[in-house]
Amino acid sequence: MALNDEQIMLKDMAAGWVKDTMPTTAARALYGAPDGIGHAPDAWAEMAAMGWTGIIVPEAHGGSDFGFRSLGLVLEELGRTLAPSPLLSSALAVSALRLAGDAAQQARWLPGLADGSVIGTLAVDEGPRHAPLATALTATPVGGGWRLDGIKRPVQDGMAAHLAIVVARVADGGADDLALFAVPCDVAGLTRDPLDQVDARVPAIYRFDGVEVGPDSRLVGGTAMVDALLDRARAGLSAEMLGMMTQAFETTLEYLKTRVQFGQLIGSFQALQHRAADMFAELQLTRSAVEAALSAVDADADDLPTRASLAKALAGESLHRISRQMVQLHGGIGMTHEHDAGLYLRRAGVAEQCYGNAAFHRERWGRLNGF
Amino acid sequence: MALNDEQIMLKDMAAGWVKDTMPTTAARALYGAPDGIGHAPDAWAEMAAMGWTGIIVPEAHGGSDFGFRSLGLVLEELGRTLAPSPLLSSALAVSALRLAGDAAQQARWLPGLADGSVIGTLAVDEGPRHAPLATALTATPVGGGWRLDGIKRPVQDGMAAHLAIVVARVADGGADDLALFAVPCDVAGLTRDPLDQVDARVPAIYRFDGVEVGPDSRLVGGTAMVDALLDRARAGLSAEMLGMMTQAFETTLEYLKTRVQFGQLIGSFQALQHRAADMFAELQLTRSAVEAALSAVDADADDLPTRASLAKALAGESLHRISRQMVQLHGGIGMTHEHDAGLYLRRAGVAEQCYGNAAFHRERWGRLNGF
Amino acid sequence: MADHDSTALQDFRQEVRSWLAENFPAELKGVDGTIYQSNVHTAAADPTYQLWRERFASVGWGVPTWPVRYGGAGLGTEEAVIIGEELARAGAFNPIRSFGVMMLGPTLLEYGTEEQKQTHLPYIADHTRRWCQGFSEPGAGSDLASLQTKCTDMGDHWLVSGQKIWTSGADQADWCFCLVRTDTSRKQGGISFLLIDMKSPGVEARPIVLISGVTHFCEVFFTDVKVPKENLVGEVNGGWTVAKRLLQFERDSLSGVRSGLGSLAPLAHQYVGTDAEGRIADSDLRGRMIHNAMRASAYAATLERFRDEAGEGRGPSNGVSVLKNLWSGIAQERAELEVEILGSQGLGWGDDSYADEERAITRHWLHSKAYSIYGGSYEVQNNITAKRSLGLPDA
Amino acid sequence: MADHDSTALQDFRQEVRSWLAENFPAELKGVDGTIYQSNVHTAAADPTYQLWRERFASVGWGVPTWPVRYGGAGLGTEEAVIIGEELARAGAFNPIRSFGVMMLGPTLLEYGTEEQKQTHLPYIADHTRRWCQGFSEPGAGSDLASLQTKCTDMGDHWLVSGQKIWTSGADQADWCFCLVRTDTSRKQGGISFLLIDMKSPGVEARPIVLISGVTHFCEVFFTDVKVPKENLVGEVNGGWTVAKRLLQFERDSLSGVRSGLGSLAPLAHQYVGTDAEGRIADSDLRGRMIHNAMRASAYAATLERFRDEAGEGRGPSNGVSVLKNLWSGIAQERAELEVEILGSQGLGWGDDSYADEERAITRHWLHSKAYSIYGGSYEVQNNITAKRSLGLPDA
Repeated sequence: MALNDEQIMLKDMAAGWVKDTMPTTAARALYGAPDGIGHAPDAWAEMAAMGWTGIIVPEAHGGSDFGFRSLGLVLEELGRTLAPSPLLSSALAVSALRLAGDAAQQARWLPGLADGSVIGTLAVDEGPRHAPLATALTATPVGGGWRLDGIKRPVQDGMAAHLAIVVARVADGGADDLALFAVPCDVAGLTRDPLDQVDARVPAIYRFDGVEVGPDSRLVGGTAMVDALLDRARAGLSAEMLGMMTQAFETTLEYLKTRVQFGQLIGSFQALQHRAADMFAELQLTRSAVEAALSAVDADADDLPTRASLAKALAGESLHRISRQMVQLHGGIGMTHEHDAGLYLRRAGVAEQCYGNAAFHRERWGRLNGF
Repeated sequence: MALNDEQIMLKDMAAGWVKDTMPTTAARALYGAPDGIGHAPDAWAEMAAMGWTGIIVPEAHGGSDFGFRSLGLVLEELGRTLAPSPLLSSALAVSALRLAGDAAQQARWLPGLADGSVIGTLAVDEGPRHAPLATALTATPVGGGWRLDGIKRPVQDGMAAHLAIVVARVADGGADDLALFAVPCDVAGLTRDPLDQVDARVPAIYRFDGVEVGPDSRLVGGTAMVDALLDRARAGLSAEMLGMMTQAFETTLEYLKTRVQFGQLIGSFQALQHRAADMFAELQLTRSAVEAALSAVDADADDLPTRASLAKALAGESLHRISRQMVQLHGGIGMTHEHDAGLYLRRAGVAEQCYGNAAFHRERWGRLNGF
Repeated sequence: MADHDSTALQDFRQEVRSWLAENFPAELKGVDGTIYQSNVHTAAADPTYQLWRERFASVGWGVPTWPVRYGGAGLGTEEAVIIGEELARAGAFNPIRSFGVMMLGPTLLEYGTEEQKQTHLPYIADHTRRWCQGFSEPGAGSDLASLQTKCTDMGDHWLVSGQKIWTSGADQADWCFCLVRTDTSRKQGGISFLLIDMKSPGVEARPIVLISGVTHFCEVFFTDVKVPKENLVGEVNGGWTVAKRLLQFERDSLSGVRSGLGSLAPLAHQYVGTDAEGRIADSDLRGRMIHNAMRASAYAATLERFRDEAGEGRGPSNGVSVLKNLWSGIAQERAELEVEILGSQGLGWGDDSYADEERAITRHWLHSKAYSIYGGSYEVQNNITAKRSLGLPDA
Repeated sequence: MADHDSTALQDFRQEVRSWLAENFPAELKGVDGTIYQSNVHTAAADPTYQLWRERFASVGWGVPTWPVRYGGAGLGTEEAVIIGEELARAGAFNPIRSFGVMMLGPTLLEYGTEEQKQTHLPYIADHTRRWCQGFSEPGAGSDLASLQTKCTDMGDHWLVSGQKIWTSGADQADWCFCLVRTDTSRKQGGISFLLIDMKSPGVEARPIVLISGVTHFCEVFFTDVKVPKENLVGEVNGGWTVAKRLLQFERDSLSGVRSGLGSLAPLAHQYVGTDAEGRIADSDLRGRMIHNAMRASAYAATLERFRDEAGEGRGPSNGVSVLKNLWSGIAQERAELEVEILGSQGLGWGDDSYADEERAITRHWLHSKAYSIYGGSYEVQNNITAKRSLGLPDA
């Protein structure tokens, strides 16, 4: 589980770049941006140039094949400053193609995903709550290909994406009639509209109105494949959340060491010391769970579902607690728009429920473990 | 909701008597007592002489008819010192006869219950978890009367009781085939054995093996009547628990004000101050819920089920928290058998699960309120 | 409640009921009165509200327990409760709720000179003069007593310079009641309580944008502001005593708010769905909703119990710190549950993809974080409870 | 784990495996070794255990990283881990776990004189001399440094008088390592670390009955006990430094215990039953069980991560305070859940109406309350974390 030399270098590089290029002011600038797409294309180009877009792409297709644990290191550093980027969404498209794409599909999409010229995303949910098994969007055989009808919302980074991996229902009936389609976002019949959200991201509504795609757009696998892909989404998002809560905690700790009230540094008050110690302990549990989930992806471990749900549930619980305490412990200043605490709170709210909230994953973990 | 003069007098009298006659040492003495029946008959006689056994008995039958809220005041004071007494169990038999007994049944039993010469109890559960609807003990018509077969466990104060109000199933099928029977504990075919429990009480296993009772033993009403009776049990037990947690809190608070560590009174440590303040707040919520439930019994209020479940759930949660913190805040000494903290912990464990634990009542409250 | 009225109170209730039937404008029925309280422009622009305010002020019921000579009605607490109950029954609202009514008025009644009472109370009673509270400063949040705003005795007037923050509604207020430092050599003992006209030269209020997007609070800058000598309340350097009393009134008013909130079950049925038995489908969420609702129910019972126990005519008690923390915890948890129920629909900000009701839930969620900060933080309230209610010792 | 072994380690693993196959008595397979640790009489009366102890001691594997000359095996941490893994694989146990091994031994290795090492370490290594820890006193619980047991320099010996409490296993111990006060004018700086033979005249150990009914701990009374001068470890008045190091070893050993606990789901299926979908029928309880089990799983991952991160040869770190508090919280909650699952069957005490397994759960529930008190209370651990790991300032 210890990091190898390449990973240590990657982490250091990411930490430095994020601090210099994507401080929280960068996220803040994207809030009011008219017609924003939820990330900064210039920054994306730099990330691609550093090879981050290719971290999980095989070398044959232009990537470095460093693995998901390495991707997690970068996502964690991005999370620290709430840096808005479609890096995870795009990586999930890579995962879909690696897991379920044939050679032709991989050759068509992976080089562009690796060099950042193509941004990918995963279009799975259709309503306010994460419920992949409730997919209603239909894929109907037509000619040699498929016709897609239905709605996806929210699609993460949906306004920035060029390629969507779409979860569709191919027939009526059981749970295993789900399938994945790789759909170019400029396909005829697909309209998309931005969702103005509390954080700096811009997810989208995708409306599929008789969208026709060729037979080569369908990936292999059914519900289990959707789950495998979603578990990567959960592990990856957990890594970003780990970075968020680590920074939120450190910023708060720093405030406790500098803010004076009643003639004392507030960090000298025992009630706050113990609260900080308890949060630090939660942070430790969460880090372990997140790192284990990322490693389970790379190891193709059987217990990935359990580990992914553990990571996302704990990340949700701990980020919830720490981001709320970040506001509380900053007091009045933490309630103002100009302070970062509110940005962490808002992004936390989104990340907590994305790809299944803590309750969803506690329930899932419980079922997987016979409770 | 304010107490009237009679109630204030009753409460003061109970407080004084309990302190003088039934301190925690009294409960402690009953632990090791061989062939104990879970209470002290001498003390019971004194309670009867003070009229406590008749508090909810109509005046016509020798009681004072002060009501359940008044009974709760006495139970609360008894709870403060963990005084083991069948006062609640016996009062539940009174409630059963008042709610569901005819004139003859009342005339037969109430005078004895009022003067304490008869101790009553409620025999409802049959297994480790509170589940009145799962009653399996059968009542079969035989001759003009009934034959009872089955097991009840744990029957609270079951070794001390002379009269058991027994919940039985009169036919197969639906939920509303439950019925109540008033059964003398010396009836042929009924054997009882004590259960050695962590607290000072001695509940019992009742084995009904072809017990034949007359037609006059059956009370009126079905499942709803069982529920009405149980809600009285819950409100009454909550009052005892309120007394326990109040005393546990006060004893702990006193310790915080006298114990020195690191050169300071430990009650000056802010982390402990805030913990105490949070417990005090919980205590306030619980007191309100318990008093409202007791008053709802007297008012025969439609929302008694909701109020009784609120009271028992909150009493369970708060007693749990406060009794555990009583041990924690006393440190090593709190872990010893000679200190009272362990007695509170052990009685708390029993009271928490009796007549439905907090989870049972949260679930019930949720159902009653459309969740 | 009504069952327990004495004959005199029954008569009074009937009188209020009749008066409301005649005087409360039907157009305002069911309207949330707080919109007029929070926005002076809305209030000024609405003639029906102004009519209602004037009528209500004319009988003194905005401040029913105040003496008639200061614009009140000279009534007892029981009558005041009846007015509140009858307002609710009629779907009406009290048009005269304000900082002035809740905090400054009671304080002036206790500590003000007769001249101060006559100068200010009637305009609080008819709600024609709005007040804001200048207590907090950037360097003194929960630690109020370390405030620095300088107040110098210039012989015929005071000269005030400094900065206040978290001044609710300062941009809409006519006057400000302020804590200022008149002696730098002592902490609490160097503070005075001053009334400042916001139109005085040198006063500037700048709104602060909060995480929920609203601008309820301001920074207020005082630059060499001249204040008449007679605007001092209490003794010079005696402001801390006055302020402590006023803060008790504040906690009193805060602790009672929002005790009655509707069930979240219908919202969950709509967004989460139900299982075969009709229960909210997400059992984990359901359990937490039930727990929160039970605590809210016990909180309502606690408010009632505290009121009953305190009886008539009491001043504020230390129990309000307990109530404030219970309430903020329950209300914040409820706001979190609302957002969780709505899922991604609970996280919208500014466009048409979210219903107004959804966006209101989002904003309220963010705003609710203030409940445990403003009006005495959770930590400060627990310090008060530990020391005053529980008698725990200082370090 | 085994996959990552180097060739040398693979060979060592094979060697251990073969040795165990030949030497571990089959009758002890699956036996809980802690019964011998906690009861000297059980251990003494069981010749098979004694055989196993002697064999294990002969290869020095009870203290594998200690030098061979003190009874150890002179091995590295990786080899020590392999021994533990192979013991588990064989259903065997380490017969030489003790206070001496975990705490006194490492401390003597660092602070003891050569003579002290030779006098004591070999008897710890073969588990023929039992040690107890005389630190806590009635007036000094978490505040260890305020201890009062008096130690006077009599020229040719020390004279010790005072009382210790919470001395685990003192009634079964041969020796005691003690903190005593050699200077009353300073607090931490007046404490010395002394080794006392429990058979010395004037030493008396009295068992304390706990709420769980067991008598694991004692009070120890020292009345004018003569102790040889050479039994002082470290400098006179330098005992606090030695003790702090020893307590780190204690926290280290405590933080790692009981990381792997079986699922409570089967117990709940048995006592609570299941719903139509096979889930534990009480959804409220189920949710809390899942939450606890998830935390236990993350805790196990955290133990592993800390071990990986610390790498080889490290001393104890401050992170153990975090682990101790996480573990005690998770384990106590688990014990509460066990009792809740059992309902009234989880509350038996002393008769035949409860199965032994049920009564064991009850006793463990009561005993588990000690987890957050002994070995440094929850509060003390959080103080350590706040100050040492987080760098928060003193008041």
